[in-house]
Amino acid sequence: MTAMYLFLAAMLLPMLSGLFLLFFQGKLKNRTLKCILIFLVMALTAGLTVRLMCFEDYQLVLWHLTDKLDILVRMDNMTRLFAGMTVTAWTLGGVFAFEYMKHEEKEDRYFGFYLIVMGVLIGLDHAGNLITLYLFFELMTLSSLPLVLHTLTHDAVMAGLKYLFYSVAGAFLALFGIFYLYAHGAGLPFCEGGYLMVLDAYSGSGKMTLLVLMLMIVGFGTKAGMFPLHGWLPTAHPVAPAPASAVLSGIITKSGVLAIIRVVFYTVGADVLRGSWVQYTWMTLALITVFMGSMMAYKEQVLKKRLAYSTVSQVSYILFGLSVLNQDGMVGALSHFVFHSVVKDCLFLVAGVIIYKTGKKTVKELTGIGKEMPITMWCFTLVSITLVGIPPTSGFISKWYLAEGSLQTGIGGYAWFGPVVLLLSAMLTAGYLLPISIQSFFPGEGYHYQELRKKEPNLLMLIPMLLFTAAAVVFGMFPGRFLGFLQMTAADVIR
Amino acid sequence: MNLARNFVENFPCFSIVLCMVAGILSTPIKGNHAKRITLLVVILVTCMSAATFLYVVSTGTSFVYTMGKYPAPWGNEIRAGVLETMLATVFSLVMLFSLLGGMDHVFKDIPEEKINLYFILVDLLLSSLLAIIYTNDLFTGYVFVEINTIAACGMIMIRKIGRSLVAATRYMVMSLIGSGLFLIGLAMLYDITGHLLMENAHLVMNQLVQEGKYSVPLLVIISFITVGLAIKSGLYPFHSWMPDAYGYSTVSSSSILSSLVSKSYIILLIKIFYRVIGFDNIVNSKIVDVLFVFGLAGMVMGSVGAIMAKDIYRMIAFSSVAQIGYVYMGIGLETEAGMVAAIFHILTHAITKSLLFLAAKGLNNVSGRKRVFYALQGSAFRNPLAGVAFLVGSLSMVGIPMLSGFISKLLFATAALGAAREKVLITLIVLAVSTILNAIYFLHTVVRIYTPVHVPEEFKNVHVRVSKGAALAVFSLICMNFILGLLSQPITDLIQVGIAMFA
Amino acid sequence: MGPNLWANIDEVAAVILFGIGFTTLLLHKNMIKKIIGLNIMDTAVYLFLAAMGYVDNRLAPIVENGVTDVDAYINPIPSGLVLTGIVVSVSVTALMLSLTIRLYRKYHSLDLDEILIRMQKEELT
Amino acid sequence: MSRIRDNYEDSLWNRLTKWVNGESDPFAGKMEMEPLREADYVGDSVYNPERLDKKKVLKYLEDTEKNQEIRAFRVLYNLSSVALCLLLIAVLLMAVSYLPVLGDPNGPNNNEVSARYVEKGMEESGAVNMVTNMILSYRGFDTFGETCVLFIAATCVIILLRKSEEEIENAKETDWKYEPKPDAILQKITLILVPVIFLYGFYIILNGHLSPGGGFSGGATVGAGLILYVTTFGFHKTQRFFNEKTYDMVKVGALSLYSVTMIYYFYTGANLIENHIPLGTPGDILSSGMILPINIFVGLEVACTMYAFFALFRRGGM
Repeated sequence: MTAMYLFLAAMLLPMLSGLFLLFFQGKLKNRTLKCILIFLVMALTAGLTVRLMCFEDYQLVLWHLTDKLDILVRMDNMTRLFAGMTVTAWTLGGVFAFEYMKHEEKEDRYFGFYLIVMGVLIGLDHAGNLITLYLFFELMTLSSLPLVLHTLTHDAVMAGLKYLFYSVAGAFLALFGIFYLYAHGAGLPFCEGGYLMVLDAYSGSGKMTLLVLMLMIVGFGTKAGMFPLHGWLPTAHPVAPAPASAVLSGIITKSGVLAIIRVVFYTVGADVLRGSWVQYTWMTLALITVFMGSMMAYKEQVLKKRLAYSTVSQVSYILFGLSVLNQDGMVGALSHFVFHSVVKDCLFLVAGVIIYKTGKKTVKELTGIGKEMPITMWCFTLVSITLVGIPPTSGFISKWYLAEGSLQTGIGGYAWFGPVVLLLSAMLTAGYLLPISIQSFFPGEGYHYQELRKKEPNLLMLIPMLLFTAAAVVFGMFPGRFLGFLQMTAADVIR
Repeated sequence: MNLARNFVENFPCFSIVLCMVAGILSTPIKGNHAKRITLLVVILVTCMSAATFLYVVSTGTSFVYTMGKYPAPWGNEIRAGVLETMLATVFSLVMLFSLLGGMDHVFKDIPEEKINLYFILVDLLLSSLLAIIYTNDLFTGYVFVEINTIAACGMIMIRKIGRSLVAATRYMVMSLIGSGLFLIGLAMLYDITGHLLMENAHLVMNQLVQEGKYSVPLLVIISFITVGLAIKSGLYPFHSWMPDAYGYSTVSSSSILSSLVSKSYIILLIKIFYRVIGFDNIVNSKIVDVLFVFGLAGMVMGSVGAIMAKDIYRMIAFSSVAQIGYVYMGIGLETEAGMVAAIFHILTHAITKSLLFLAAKGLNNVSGRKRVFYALQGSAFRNPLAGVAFLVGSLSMVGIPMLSGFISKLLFATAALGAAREKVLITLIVLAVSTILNAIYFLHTVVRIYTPVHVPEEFKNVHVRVSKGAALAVFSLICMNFILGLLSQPITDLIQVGIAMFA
Repeated sequence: MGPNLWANIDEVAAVILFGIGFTTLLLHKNMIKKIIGLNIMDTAVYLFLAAMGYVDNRLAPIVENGVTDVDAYINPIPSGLVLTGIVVSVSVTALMLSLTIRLYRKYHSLDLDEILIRMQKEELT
Repeated sequence: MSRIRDNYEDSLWNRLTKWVNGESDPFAGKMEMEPLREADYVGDSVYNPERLDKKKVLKYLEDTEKNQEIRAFRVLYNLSSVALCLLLIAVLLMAVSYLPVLGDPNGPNNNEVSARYVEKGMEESGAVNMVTNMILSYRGFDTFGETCVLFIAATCVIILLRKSEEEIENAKETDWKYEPKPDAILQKITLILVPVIFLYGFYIILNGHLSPGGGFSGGATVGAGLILYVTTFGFHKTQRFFNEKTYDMVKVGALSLYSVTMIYYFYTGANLIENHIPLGTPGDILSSGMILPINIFVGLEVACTMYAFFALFRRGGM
């Protein structure tokens, strides 16, 4: 019971305070006080979430929607992982935004929706069955929309609409999968390893079920920017304010991943898919996305857009790790989820700092920027190395596990093809990230040192970046216990 | 039945006649008094229907009320079961809220000396709705369908701008065609059964079907009655009058028309299916498949029309075309689950559509009465209540959980999965497509009214004062929407009970 | 065709009239002709009902010198239905005619297509 | 050797690449959803997107006569209408040919229902005319509804056609037809005829339960008398004894009394309470309980409505 109240508090506190902020826009004149209050709300939420994570696994019915259908919350390792990551990244992004949003107007609206989305995401991470998941998924789409079209320029609105329609279309593809499974008794709560194999209703309509699963994967994959419906990512990220795009690609894209995990490993069970055409299609799509995303990022000149493309490719690493349907792949996927969130948050924050301080957007302009803001660019460099996956950084570990998992599948081509693509894409990653740091530190001739002046941002912006960087590195150095936790989780869901 | 009946059982009859009397008495008086009388009557009717509903639920059986001293098969009868009373309650509630919400505009749009006539129309419309819901006699059904049609036509054309006149004419023509088919079907039905009361006709009908007599006329009768009522309720190929009729009449009219009138014919059709012809016979005659096909077509084409629409009312009207398609699709699934879904969707649509119309009116009030989208830019900030109402309505129509639209979509989907094998896949696909189209046109409107970019200068500081009645109406419609979404289980159970009572 | 086509010759006439009236109402563009079609259709239905109610060599259902015997009189119900139908069609015809008058006053045409075109023109210019 | 195709923009490959790059927007431009751009502004007033298709529509509307498609469509339309008519008739004939034989004493509709009307009708509701029995007492609810149909149709006609007083006044100068020229022959004959017509109409109404006729037909006759009078003597003379106020009063009075009677009848009948309406001896003029008064009410209402239809159609007021 306490768990329920705590959960409700953790979910509703940010939502309500966000709504409060929206209703009283601009009423609170004292900006410092406001920022402190917002920070307190986020910190409190984070604390509550952590407290929730300390509970034993539980399952709570919030509301009986119909007889067979409940609004259900649940706590398990997956929830712990995602909720923990969410609140951390969200709080840090918020802190960063305190400084960044100074040069955007209507910051109250931004923070209001920021808090609302935080609450929704906590609900999403705790969702205990497909309907609850879907509910929070839609709410997340709708409430994160204002973050994208914050600036209300024409491009922003168009990008927002694009984001909205891709997400909604994907969600409805998934919704009818949900209805189908529900009619086959899958309105039931999640359970590790899924239960569709044991449902007698499943027998007979195997083909249909596979088709429906494919639809659900594609549908939820939309949020994760998987190939056929990835288009919204590179459009939406550049127009959003930097902290928003940081959490967009760091957390919100991952909610698609969470949804796919819940469907595949907690509802139908991996065995249903293993060896079916769905798995192959899924792997193929993931690999296509990985490669294509890196290529696009390599060609792209606008920094934030380049990062967005790289998100497309990196999130598909995770999807690929899931699609191989074995423990190592799972571990790789989950670890990559954490690492990529950390890294990509940090990268977008750096991009934000650069825009905030110098207003430079394209890569060419960044020559020598490392001289102006060394700490920032050092963070950038370190996390880039992590993302590329050079040992001993954390990216290396996750990619190692991914490759291993792909090798274990023993599916003819894929077993080898997967790692090759991953490797290629890693090189491309190096190709599109490292040059930035290099030319930013070694501008070469033509750079006028006399007009060089320090532009380091203040602590509000530095601390989040530093923390993210530290996390990225430290995870790489001492991954032991963390990996143990992940292996335990993977072992639960894949037998 | 020689035992003295409970006094509550008089309420259906009273509510019907009360509305008529109110309409008659509103002839010589001023508009304001007529308005008060009408509101009073609608409230009374709501209370009485609710009381009857509780009574029927408590007794658990339907009851028959002989209009006059002669029992069936000689005299007229009305019959009140769970379903009828529930529908009557919801309909009168929606009627009340539509009136409250649009009252200011009624007084704006209609010349002052004709306002009492408008309320006459409203009263008689309500009485005919109730009679259609309660009737147990086919010919009574026909007579009140006519009253319903004429009253609806009057409510469209009372605002004498060109479009509403043309719309009324087209509506009238379509409905007359429907009535003609319905009437000839009725005459033939009487010819082969010799009864006009539903039960007796049903008995004879079963006999005939068993003996296999009159199979050809039976088929023709079924198809004529069905097609007639389908035309009157605006099923897809016959929807052409809808956009103008809903889009250009005063807002109360459009919300009442779209949410109640077109549904009442569907309810009569369902009653005839169950209580006269027998659902098995209906299924055996393949007529429901026709309904199914046209329903699916309507679901898609209505949404496409709504996407193409450049003006918010036409968009909402086209979405009603789509929703009626949903209802017929549910009927066409030939399963009881489908029927439950259809009836639940009737309730959902009644509530949501009136909410949407009121909201749209509120929005274009603060946009210089312009109806096209570009004028509505950011209007939700100028009229927050209407904005919220439109948001809730749209989300419900799109099918976000915890709102009523989601439940009806869920019911439809589950019903489809229980249906005949060849219908499952196509239904799911069309449902998905139409839902996505719904999302497209509703959400882009929501985004538009909530993005205050390039707000035209003249609208910058328009702030409309929402009257208490309108606020109350909108608020309670929103609440009903949430109630249907959150407490759907008992309602669906009651619908099932009601359908069971039909047979 | 079934066995009773010639026996039911009145009803045959009725349904042919019905078809004509129906089509005129549905597809003719001229309002007045639409209304004529409507009346033909309704009249056809009355003919149908009246024919249906008739029974060979029985009297109209008005008791004459106290004879109340089933075999003496025809079935009174169809006559009642015809009466109701007539009233309904009178009302509807009046309504349609007044609508036509209104439309003519506004658009100076009876052709529904023409009216639609003029309506759009009027709105656009 | 690579050369860019001239219509590279809409080539399949370009579309594919655009999609892959996420640059293609499947929604933009396809439907009414683009937010306003600065370019869309003309001065400070809102740019009106309709202005664009306005010309198109107008052009389309202009050349409807010459428009080939419309021509073709109309031809097709006529053909299809004939085809539909024939199809409908064929279906109906099919049905009719299987219907029970006409005039057959033991056809399905000569069943216990009509039997009871015929046999018990007279002593149960006291009228000699069984049709009147049937429509006014057995199936009284239908007839009540039917009267309401007439009432609401009259309301709609009033909504559409009633003019305000000054409108009528204005119309007077322009239109001389409102007041007919005094014509001696016509007026004399009318003076003779109208009373007869009224008399006959009231006779039909009052004998509705004894002989063919009743409220509806009698009312129509009386209405015809009124119409004849007004066509001869014009509205001024008519308004001396029948103007809008009388119309309202008569109609409302008749209908409300009717509905009161019906409520009483329904209530007592359904609750099996003895309704103290004396039936009298069948065949008398004062017999058959409530049927006679109902006939009178209906007759008054119908007469008023008929006259109202005429007056509104002709002059937009009474």
